[in-house]
Amino acid sequence: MRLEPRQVLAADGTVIDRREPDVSIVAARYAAMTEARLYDRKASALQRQGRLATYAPYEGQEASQVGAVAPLAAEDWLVASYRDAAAMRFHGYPWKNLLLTRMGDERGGRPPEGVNATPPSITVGGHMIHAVGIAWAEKIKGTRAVALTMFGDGATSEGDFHEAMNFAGVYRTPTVFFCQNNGWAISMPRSRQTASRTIAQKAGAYGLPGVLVDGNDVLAVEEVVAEAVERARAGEGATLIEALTYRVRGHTTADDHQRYRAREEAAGWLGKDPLERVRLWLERLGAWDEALQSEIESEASRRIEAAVAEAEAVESLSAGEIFDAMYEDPTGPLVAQRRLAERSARWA
Amino acid sequence: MRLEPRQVLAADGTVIDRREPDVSIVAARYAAMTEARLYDRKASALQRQGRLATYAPYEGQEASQVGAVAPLAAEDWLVASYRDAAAMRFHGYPWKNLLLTRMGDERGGRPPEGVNATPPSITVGGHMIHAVGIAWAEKIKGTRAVALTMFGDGATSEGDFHEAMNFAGVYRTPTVFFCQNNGWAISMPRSRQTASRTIAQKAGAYGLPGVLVDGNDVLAVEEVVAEAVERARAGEGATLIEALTYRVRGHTTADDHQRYRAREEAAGWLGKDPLERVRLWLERLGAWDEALQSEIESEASRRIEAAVAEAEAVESLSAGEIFDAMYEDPTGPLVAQRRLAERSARWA
Amino acid sequence: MGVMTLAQALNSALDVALDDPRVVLMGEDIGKTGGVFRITDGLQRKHGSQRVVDTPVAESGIVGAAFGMAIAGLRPIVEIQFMGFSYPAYDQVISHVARIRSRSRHRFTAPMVIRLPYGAGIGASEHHSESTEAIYTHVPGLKVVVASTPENAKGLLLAAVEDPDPVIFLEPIRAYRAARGEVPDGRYLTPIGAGMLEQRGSDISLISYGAMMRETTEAARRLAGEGVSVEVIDLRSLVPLDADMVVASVEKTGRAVVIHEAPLTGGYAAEIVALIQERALYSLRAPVRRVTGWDVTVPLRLAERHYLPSASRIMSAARSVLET
Amino acid sequence: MGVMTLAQALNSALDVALDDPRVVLMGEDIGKTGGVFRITDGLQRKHGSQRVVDTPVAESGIVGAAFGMAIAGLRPIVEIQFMGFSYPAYDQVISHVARIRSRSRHRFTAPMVIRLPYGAGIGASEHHSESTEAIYTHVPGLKVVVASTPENAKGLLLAAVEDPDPVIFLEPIRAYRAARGEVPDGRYLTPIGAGMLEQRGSDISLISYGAMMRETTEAARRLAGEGVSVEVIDLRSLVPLDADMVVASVEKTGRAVVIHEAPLTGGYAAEIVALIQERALYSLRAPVRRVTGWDVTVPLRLAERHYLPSASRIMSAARSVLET
Ligand SMILES: Cc1ncc(C[n+]2csc(CCOP(=O)(O)OP(=O)(O)O)c2C)c(N)n1
Ligand SMILES: Cc1ncc(C[n+]2csc(CCOP(=O)(O)OP(=O)(O)O)c2C)c(N)n1
Ligand SMILES: [Mg+2]
Ligand SMILES: [Mg+2]
Repeated sequence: MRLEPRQVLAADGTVIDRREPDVSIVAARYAAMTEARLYDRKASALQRQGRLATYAPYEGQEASQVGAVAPLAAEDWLVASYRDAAAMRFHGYPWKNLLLTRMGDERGGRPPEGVNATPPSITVGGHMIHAVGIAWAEKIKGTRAVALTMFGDGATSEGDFHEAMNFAGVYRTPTVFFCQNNGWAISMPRSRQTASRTIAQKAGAYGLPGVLVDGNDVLAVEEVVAEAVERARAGEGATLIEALTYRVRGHTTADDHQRYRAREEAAGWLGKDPLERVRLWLERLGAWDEALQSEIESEASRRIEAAVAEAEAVESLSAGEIFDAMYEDPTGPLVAQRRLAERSARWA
Repeated sequence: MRLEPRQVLAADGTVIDRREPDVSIVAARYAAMTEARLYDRKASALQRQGRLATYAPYEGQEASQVGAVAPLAAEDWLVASYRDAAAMRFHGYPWKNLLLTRMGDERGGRPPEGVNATPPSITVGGHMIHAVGIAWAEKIKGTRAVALTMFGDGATSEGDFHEAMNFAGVYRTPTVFFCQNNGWAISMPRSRQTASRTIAQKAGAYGLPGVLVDGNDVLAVEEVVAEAVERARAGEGATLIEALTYRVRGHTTADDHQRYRAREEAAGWLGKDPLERVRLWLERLGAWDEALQSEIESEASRRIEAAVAEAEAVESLSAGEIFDAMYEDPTGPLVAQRRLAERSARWA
Repeated sequence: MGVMTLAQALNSALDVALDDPRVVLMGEDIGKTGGVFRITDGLQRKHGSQRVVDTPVAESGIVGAAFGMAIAGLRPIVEIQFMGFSYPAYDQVISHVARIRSRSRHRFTAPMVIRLPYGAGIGASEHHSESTEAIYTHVPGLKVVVASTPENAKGLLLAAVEDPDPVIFLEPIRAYRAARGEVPDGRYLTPIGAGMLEQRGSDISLISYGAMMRETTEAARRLAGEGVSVEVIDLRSLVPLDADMVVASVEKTGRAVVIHEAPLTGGYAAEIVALIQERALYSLRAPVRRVTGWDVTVPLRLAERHYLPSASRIMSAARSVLET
Repeated sequence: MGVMTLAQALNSALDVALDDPRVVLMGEDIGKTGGVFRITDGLQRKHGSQRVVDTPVAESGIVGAAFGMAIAGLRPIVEIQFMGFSYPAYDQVISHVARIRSRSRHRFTAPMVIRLPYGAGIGASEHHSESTEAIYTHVPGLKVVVASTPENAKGLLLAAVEDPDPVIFLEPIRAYRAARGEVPDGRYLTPIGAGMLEQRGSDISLISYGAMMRETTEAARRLAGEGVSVEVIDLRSLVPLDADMVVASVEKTGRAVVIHEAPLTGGYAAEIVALIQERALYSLRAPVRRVTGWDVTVPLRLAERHYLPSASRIMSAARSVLET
């Protein structure tokens, strides 16, 4: 296995060892990453104001998230986690839904019809095998759809990661395992999570290819994912991708990361900012200036603010409605309990 | 990783590429394997007579079982499975106890004080992490004891295998993971259990060394285990050993293996019999003849028959006694239930 | 129509279910061997190894993958070899299978069946005799049914496959071959949520399910011989429960015994007793008694008989209820 | 002696427990951060990273490794971050931790503690509000205790560590900082198996545990204002249960409400009701009522208030019991 992560754009915005990328694509990714960052900041701010419950910021991981879903077609599936709001958004899962979930409204978990993305997984590890089952079903149904699942470095320690990878290997399901190795699982550094040198090399245990990529390089991420998606569509099975990136903020808005890591560590990673290198490259080509930046930002902000307004306009579930989605047809006890709950709500 | 399994004695009893082994050791291993085989046959026969419940025969795996425990000291731990009766016996767990468990008496699970072996694991997968915890405890206590755990090829698919290996890697626990790859997990051939070429290579996912060994070659098995035990004792951490062997009989006495595998397959493996090659070598050295064989067998049979007699002389647990080992001090409801159970037993 | 064992009835149900191209069977050794209990015998040969899938030894993976399939529109039926091996998959069941509908407000659902052979009495090894239905009946979002006869085994299994929600399907191991009876051909559904009034009576209600129906009806038969008029209920569906049937019965008889083989403390019988107490307290002429397994690990073969409720234990509980 | 929060009391208990060189703490993020709820704050610094061990994200591994340590003579105390993340370890708990004593007829034992922060009411994400004690109380071989005050939190935890058998230790998340009270210094034990008669009364018994004690005592206070004489029991230990205390109370009052936040069906309240019904039926002047969470997935923050039993729901149940 290659131990050097795949790169297209170096941190200083220069292209490494290949033909220049397509400007319009790069510009689109830049716009998406900008929107992602603005959302992340907005959500963090909303949380501080008490308008969201907790929030898991992904700052620093925008390239991984945008790059991971860029190669997916609409019929492909995304099975992602609590920190993957940007990836989900760019696979069609609305900001509004993501906000609703974070506000504490289960209707966030219901994306529009046609969006093939499951609600963000809150448990660590359990969702990867779902992407195996989904991909397997698509194979059985004879579609060309694949499933991509996103998870962290910590998630690879769960037994379910192992079973998911093993099933994908045995049944050659069209699954892409996309690990964002952001260096930390809450307070646990990657080096203490597992004694293997890389996460990518774990693929070898399942007869699957493992790929290491610079997770802060959106073009490189997109490239390796596109290759994995192609492999999957061609019936050649699954791939494990390890995107090396960094969690710039705390684990969630409730976490104080200064308790367990040195400030300097983050500083090093800030120099590898996923947006900056793209901006530099675009600027060098004359495809970026301050005016464009403002335009991108105001467009993005408009969308984000609209989503916030929409989400906040939703009336929270009534006492009766919490009984509505347990079964297709509520059972007898649920009907009775619902009546009681509505009565207490009226009294309260 | 080496893809050629380590060998000392070839199937024809010739020594491969190294100095000749010590005759007295080889003779001892031959005697142990002979006793193991006789026990296996005896237990299978007892089962057919209805004197045991079910039994999981290990014929063909005697070298793996005898070789795996030969390097262990008395204070080392063995954490093995339902098919590892021979390994357990040669680590001090009496045949009598193994028989009792198979007869359906929980007192089989209580080996004599000083025998550091846990009762055979019936669930697949869950016990490997126990060997990690035990080894870790010994490390914390500052002893030099190691823990060896035995499991099958099928067991490596369980999530608990992964978590056990990962913990062993992270904490460098003095654990030896000994996988008897006998080609089958009930009706599932090894090739469908996982898409990895070998089980041994799975060690790479945890930063641990993986070793492939001819599991029908008792001297080779003993050698690789001795190395792994030394590594563990020296504080260098765990090793995964894959012993290539073959389950000659059905999964258990209740299994009809002709439903899922061709007779010819077994035939090929019979030519690699773990006892025969040792016998040939000993014979060539003049250290074996028919008389010796009879002597070994009658000694072994005597021990086995004595164990059978002892086990069958045990009176089965009374109605009251089933309440005796739930807690150190039985709780109130257990005391009351015990009284009821004793009363019903008197009536029945 | 034909006489079948319970095992054969299940095989027939699965065969019928596989007519639906969305149905996929998954489990350890369910292919060529037809499963530990031969419930899937011949189905892989008939329907192919894409539809009847042998899996690695990984229960969480099996249930999790089946769950993914269900989300993507298939109707998986999972076999776990023994209920005692379902625990590695418990997280998948409680955290995902039972919740995807509420988590996604109906957008994604998990119409799948998890088949669990359960119960003691065959002298099996440790973990092979479990009856831990209580860890499933307590989970909102699941349905839990228990077969007891060849006929309801087939009908309930086909109903479970058609159900839009996940169903935990318990199969009484010791009835697999012991229970024989007429089983209709083809497709028919035994409704989930409806109990079965096995026998009408007016003195006492015996309430049970699954494998314990045999001892329960045996006790009823013997009590009848003593002149007692016994009502017998086979719950069949634990969630949702046919509470009205239970309550109506106890309102009539005023006395009841609830029977299961799971341990007493926190077993499902407690829920039945609580229900009776809540809705029919004033009809009760004596405390409802629970006859259950003890609060111990199910003993191995030689002491197993001390564990399982026997017809005579049920009878003596019934007598004491009748005498108070 | 000093005033502490429940969280601080637990921290103090762990600190004391670590005096025993056999005690090892294990869990995710329990080291430098001191755990999600800071229960282990400062302990790694004080006792070293060999005794207070940060683990990978792998609950089955944590419990399984701790179990191995216990077999080999240590006394591990495991922290699972939230009860909702304990399910991946359920197999280890039910198949091994709870059974090694019976499997080996006392030769090997698992004297270990599994700490589970539990309960709703803090507006957390999905899976962070679970109250699934019923899946543990049904397992023979385990003890299950629930802290409710700083004082009993420390005393019960120290008793759990000394217990020769495995203890599931439930910590009420919403009381971590809300509950404050005097806590003795050093080592003291609150006996496992003994309930706490919080308040004597003669008209009705309110029976609960853990986080719901707050709403329960609040309801009792308000009912007292209406002239009702309320007896309040904090069970503290679910297994083994102080059945005599419960029965004696209901024999006196003739009326009872059992309260917990877990869903109704198959919740532990059913066991309490069944017990009362069995041993005190003739004292009952009205059906015992259960006030519990509903049979739904605990709602997220915005609708959570519709789920948790409130003091007024308890009161109205109590009133209806008093009126019948
Ligand atoms: C089964 C389970 N165990 C523990 C947790 C608590 N938890 C939430 S996130 C997290 C760390 C995950 O780290 P990683 O997989 O690297 O993802 P990241 O947060 O870095 O994106 C933990 C332990 C959980 N949500 N689920
Ligand atoms: C958790 C669990 N799942 C399933 C089983 C049923 N089972 C018993 S042995 C076995 C196959 C194990 O194969 P392998 O690990 O290769 O060991 P072998 O039997 O070949 O020695 C299975 C599936 C079990 N005992 N435990
Ligand atoms: Mg991470
Ligand atoms: Mg095998």
